[in-house]
Amino acid sequence: MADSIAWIPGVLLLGAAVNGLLTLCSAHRGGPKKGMVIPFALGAPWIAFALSVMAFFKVKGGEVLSTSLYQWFDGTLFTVDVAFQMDSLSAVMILVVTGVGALIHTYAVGYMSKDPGFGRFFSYLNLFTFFMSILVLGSSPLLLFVGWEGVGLCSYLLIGFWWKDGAKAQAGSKAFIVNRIGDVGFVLGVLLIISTVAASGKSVHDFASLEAFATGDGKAALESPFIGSFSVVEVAGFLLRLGAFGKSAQLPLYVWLPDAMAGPTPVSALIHAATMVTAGVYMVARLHFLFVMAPTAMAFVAIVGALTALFAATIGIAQNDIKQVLAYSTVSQLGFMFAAVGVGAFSVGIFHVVTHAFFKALLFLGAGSVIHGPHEEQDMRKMGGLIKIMPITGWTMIIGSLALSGVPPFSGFFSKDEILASTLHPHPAFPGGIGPILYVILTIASLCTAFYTFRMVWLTFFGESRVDPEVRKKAHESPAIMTLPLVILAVGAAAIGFLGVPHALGGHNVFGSFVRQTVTSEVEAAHEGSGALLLVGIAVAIAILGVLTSYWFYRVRPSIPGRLFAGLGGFGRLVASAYRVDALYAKTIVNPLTRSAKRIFYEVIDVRFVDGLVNFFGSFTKGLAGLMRLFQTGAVRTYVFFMMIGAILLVWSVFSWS
Amino acid sequence: MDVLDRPEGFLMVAAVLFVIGVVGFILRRNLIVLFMCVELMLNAVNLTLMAVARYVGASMEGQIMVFLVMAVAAAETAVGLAVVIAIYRKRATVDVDDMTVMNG
Amino acid sequence: MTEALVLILRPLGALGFFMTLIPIMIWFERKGCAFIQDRVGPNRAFIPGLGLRLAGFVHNLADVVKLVTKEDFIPAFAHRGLYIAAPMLSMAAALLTYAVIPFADDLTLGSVTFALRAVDTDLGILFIFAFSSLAVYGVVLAGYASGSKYPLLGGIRGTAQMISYEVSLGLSVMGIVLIFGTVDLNEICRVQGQLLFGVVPKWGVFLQPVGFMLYLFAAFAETNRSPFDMVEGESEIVGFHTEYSGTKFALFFMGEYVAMAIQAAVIVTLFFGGWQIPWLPTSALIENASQVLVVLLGAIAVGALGFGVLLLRFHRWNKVRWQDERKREGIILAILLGFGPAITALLGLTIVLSTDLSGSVPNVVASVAQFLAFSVKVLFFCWVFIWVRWTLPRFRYDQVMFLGWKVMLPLGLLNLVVTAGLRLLWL
Amino acid sequence: MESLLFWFFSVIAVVSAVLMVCFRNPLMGALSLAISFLATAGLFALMTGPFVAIMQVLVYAGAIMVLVIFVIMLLRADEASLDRERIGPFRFALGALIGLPFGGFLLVAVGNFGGKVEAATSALPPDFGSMKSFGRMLFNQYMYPFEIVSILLLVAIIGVVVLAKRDF
Repeated sequence: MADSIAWIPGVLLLGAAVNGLLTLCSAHRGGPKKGMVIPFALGAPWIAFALSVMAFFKVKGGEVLSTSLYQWFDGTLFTVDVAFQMDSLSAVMILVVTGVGALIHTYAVGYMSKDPGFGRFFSYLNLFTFFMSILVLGSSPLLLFVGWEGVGLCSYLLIGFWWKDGAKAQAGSKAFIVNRIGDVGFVLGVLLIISTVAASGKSVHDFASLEAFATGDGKAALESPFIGSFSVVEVAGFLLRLGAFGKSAQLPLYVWLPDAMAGPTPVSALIHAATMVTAGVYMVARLHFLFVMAPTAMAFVAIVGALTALFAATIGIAQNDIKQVLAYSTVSQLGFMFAAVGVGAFSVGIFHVVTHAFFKALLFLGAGSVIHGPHEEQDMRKMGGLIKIMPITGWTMIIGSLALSGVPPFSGFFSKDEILASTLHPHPAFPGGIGPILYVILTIASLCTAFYTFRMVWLTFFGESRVDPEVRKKAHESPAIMTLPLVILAVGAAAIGFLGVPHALGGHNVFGSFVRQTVTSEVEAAHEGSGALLLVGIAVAIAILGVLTSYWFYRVRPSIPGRLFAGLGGFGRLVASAYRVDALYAKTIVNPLTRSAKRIFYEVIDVRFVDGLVNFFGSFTKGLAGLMRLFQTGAVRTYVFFMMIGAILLVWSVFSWS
Repeated sequence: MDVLDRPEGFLMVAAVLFVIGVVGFILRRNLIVLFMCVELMLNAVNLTLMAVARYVGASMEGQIMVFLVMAVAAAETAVGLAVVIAIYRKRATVDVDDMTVMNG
Repeated sequence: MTEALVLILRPLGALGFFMTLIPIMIWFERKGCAFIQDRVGPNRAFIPGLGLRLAGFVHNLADVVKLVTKEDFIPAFAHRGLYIAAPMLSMAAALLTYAVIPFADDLTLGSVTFALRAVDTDLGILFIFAFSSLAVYGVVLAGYASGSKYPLLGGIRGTAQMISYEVSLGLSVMGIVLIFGTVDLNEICRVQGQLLFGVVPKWGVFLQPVGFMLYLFAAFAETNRSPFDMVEGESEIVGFHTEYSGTKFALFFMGEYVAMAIQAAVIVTLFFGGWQIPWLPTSALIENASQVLVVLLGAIAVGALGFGVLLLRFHRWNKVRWQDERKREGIILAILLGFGPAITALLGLTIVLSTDLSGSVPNVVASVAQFLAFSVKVLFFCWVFIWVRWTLPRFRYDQVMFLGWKVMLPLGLLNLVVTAGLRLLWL
Repeated sequence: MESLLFWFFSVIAVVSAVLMVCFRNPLMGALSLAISFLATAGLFALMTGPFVAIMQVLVYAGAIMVLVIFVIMLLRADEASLDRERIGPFRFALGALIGLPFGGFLLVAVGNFGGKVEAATSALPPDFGSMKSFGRMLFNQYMYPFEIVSILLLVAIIGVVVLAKRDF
């Protein structure tokens, strides 16, 4: 029992509960003392990480850990236990969640040290980690959904952490609402699968049995046509993907993620870069056995992923806010992951999730450190030359940038290279020609990636300092508790890629084969050994081209960007304003919705019908009461009089009875 | 036949007392008198309980019941009189016809 | 026929006993007060012709004459009916209570057993409480019917006090009831004839010292005696019977003394063994009737002789002629109360020594002895009532209420709980 | 002999109850009621319930009615409402309207009672109604009602204290 993996979410929940209670109990004193919060705030994720590592070594030995706590509910056709399982896929994810999570917790202790909501922050953050572990370890789609919704809630709470600022509170709401749209799809997809399972009368309670069902008995049922020519599994796949798009910020539901940067930077690092947003990828990988049965849905996903990658990358070029650059970069990288899982290279997608978690968390934390140093400045145009002031932050961020750009031998190179390579070997059921198109789009996107990443580096850390002299005097390197996680993450970002050295470069892709213990499908197997030296060369060239171009633009000839921007005219402004997608949504969806809600639901249904009904009952009751109040004189003797009349009638009726 | 061998005598006395209580309750306006009418009715019921238990069931349960009713009546009187005093302090009257705050 | 006679005689006898106590207590009160205040006390009234003063006893007779012959005055603003009824109620409530107090153990004459108390019931204490609680009516109605503010205030105060102390009174007795396991007073007396640890008589006062103290205080308050005489309280408020005079006042006055006497009897019964002669239970008394009689008569003879000598000495006025009433009175009294009884007792003694007691005589002897023991005890407690009155100052009204509700009631509850706990342990 | 007592007590009980309703002075009413209660106690005693009879005297006459009288005197309520309370013919008719049929029904019901129920007089045990058997029954069979009643009394005490202390 003591080594049960249930302890991983257990300790996290304990941390969240203790911190939450401390905060609640000391609300009138402005929050608990930091000294009381920190042991639980840091203890919970680090202990969880240690437990995860211990569990990982068991999984590495080929074991699948599982534990069941209690029966959640029993719908005669469908039973759900609160049970956890850990196979290789979960193990990878939980290591990322707890490991990177623990580092970011540590960093946040320094980052949030002066914030009055310290206790509240860590109770949320621990709660988030708890739900994330539920999501990753949960043994059934419904438990996964619990975690899925839980992390959404925590994301909402943390984006709007400084809720006194209206814009930030609204950003939280936006994230929540956009996620709901996706979640509807997810719920419908899960229900569709459950109903199919239930209709077949088979007993399915976790992923393993669901997989057995999908590949065995239920294959025919799942592939039977459902809407038009689309089979059940196709429709379910579409719906589930919708959920993944919402959670993982893909076109067209990505709009919440840039706004989510309103939260504290550790939140952006943990939730909106490293863990939660990758939940969609994890979910697709987890349910891979369903998706491989739905090639149309997969192709759709791959295309959407690739387009998102390019789309967000172009926006990233024109952003001046350092966190916005990283946010769009995250959207773009998530697009890469979706392209990977879309073409059926699930392990590759997961590999990118892992490497991305490291370098993007590093970049976000570095950005936080940068923002923290020159005192809450996020605009890159007001930075420059910071490498002298904050060398640790600077050099670690450069390592992260190299990894993001895909420069060898840093981690991003290996994962991205594999994604590019796998697009050329898509799912066999795909329409022909899609593979090369995806490859081209993603190559352009990675060029853009390298460009905007180093644009950020040059603008922030090199060149003339554009920092306000007053602020500059106070600018300083962050304390050790913040830089230490940066260094650890930098080491990870630099080295983690060697777990997945492809065969083309003479490696063994240890990571890929580990994940394939779980993700076992023919489509996945097709990618084994894909990729050629030529493709590796192209990828390296593209990355270095992007870096050099940005060096040329922002170090050698700083006037070029301005002229180029002017030359592009309207298109430039369009890109700078993120293609005005928000305005478009506002015009096409949000405004019509609110207006129709007001016109139809408020003015007609609510005011006329609902209120009318309520008013009718009210006035009816009032009228009746007006009649009855004639008897309610308030004088006791009247009551007694009526009572006695009743008594006489009663006695009389008893007489006439007998 | 001796009146003490049958319950009817006691029951009739009880009935008469009860009716007197009811009529008094309807006739009088003084809150304290109403209160006493209620006590009278309780007493009549006690008499009935005693008589029926004694002559029909030949058991002492009626006496137990009367005992309990007495205890409850004592509690009721204490609370009721406290209420009367409170009302009097507030309104300077114990006339129930003046107490129609609860009218509809 | 005999039964009917007994039925009538028993209440009458008891009534006579308590009515007789009234003049004795009044005499006690006056002489005791004088003694405590270092005065002579009333000694002026005398019987015309004979010239007997009887050490102030005649004042009682004079009082009676005075009160009865006074004008029966009813104030114009008084409520007539209630005004007349109140003193009667007061007296009646006081007199009703005596009914269950046993004067001696059941007396067996031949084959018939008589209970030596007015009403032969086992309700005992409850009966006393039930009817002593009616005494409040007298106070309330007197205050109300007088139609005057001050008696009304006195009446309200008295009511509040009596209601308050009735609670403590009841509670303090519950311990005794728990220990003796009965409310029948005769039973309680019988149990008190046993010995505690073989030495001490099993009297209530030894088993329930706290209960006894509480009962004593509550009894003082219940009878409106000092230091709880709020009802009168001459120094601060006029009493409930301010408007009364003549016979009606006399009724109140007598009611108070009767209540006192009965409370003394109850105290004796509950806490001091009642009719029990210490270490001599009824059976022992009956077995050794002749010895008892000898001791009794001897004691009477010696006592009466001593009393006669004392009276003579007391009346031996120097340089006073024989014709002087005071000297003559001394001699007459000495003969009547001293030497006469002494000679009678000696005669009786010789008869007793020469014959054997048989039949029902030992039983009668035992009852008489017990009755005498009871009377002595009751008289002592009557004296205690008077003694306290002339020794202690009066409480203030709020102090009375404080003592009643916040000291005695909790103490009574505690006493009850502790007693119940000990009883549980011992059983 | 004893049936004479029955008539004695019954007449007193009924007459004083009537007086209670008729006296305009509530204090006189309270006194009449106390007398009625005492008479009822006598009826209880006739029904072999000496303990209950004594409790009736102790609780009703000795405590409840004293409390009522005490409150009447405290309020001087008789004077406050005396001059206004007049029982007019309408109210009297109302009382008769309720009282006569109700009383009639009840008396008829009691009269029918005799023909249907066999009175069980001979089977009374010797200790019927005595305090000992009463206590045995109360504390064995009727323990819970007894306890609940005691809690009720406690609640009443507290309630009264609160009511009396509150300043309205």
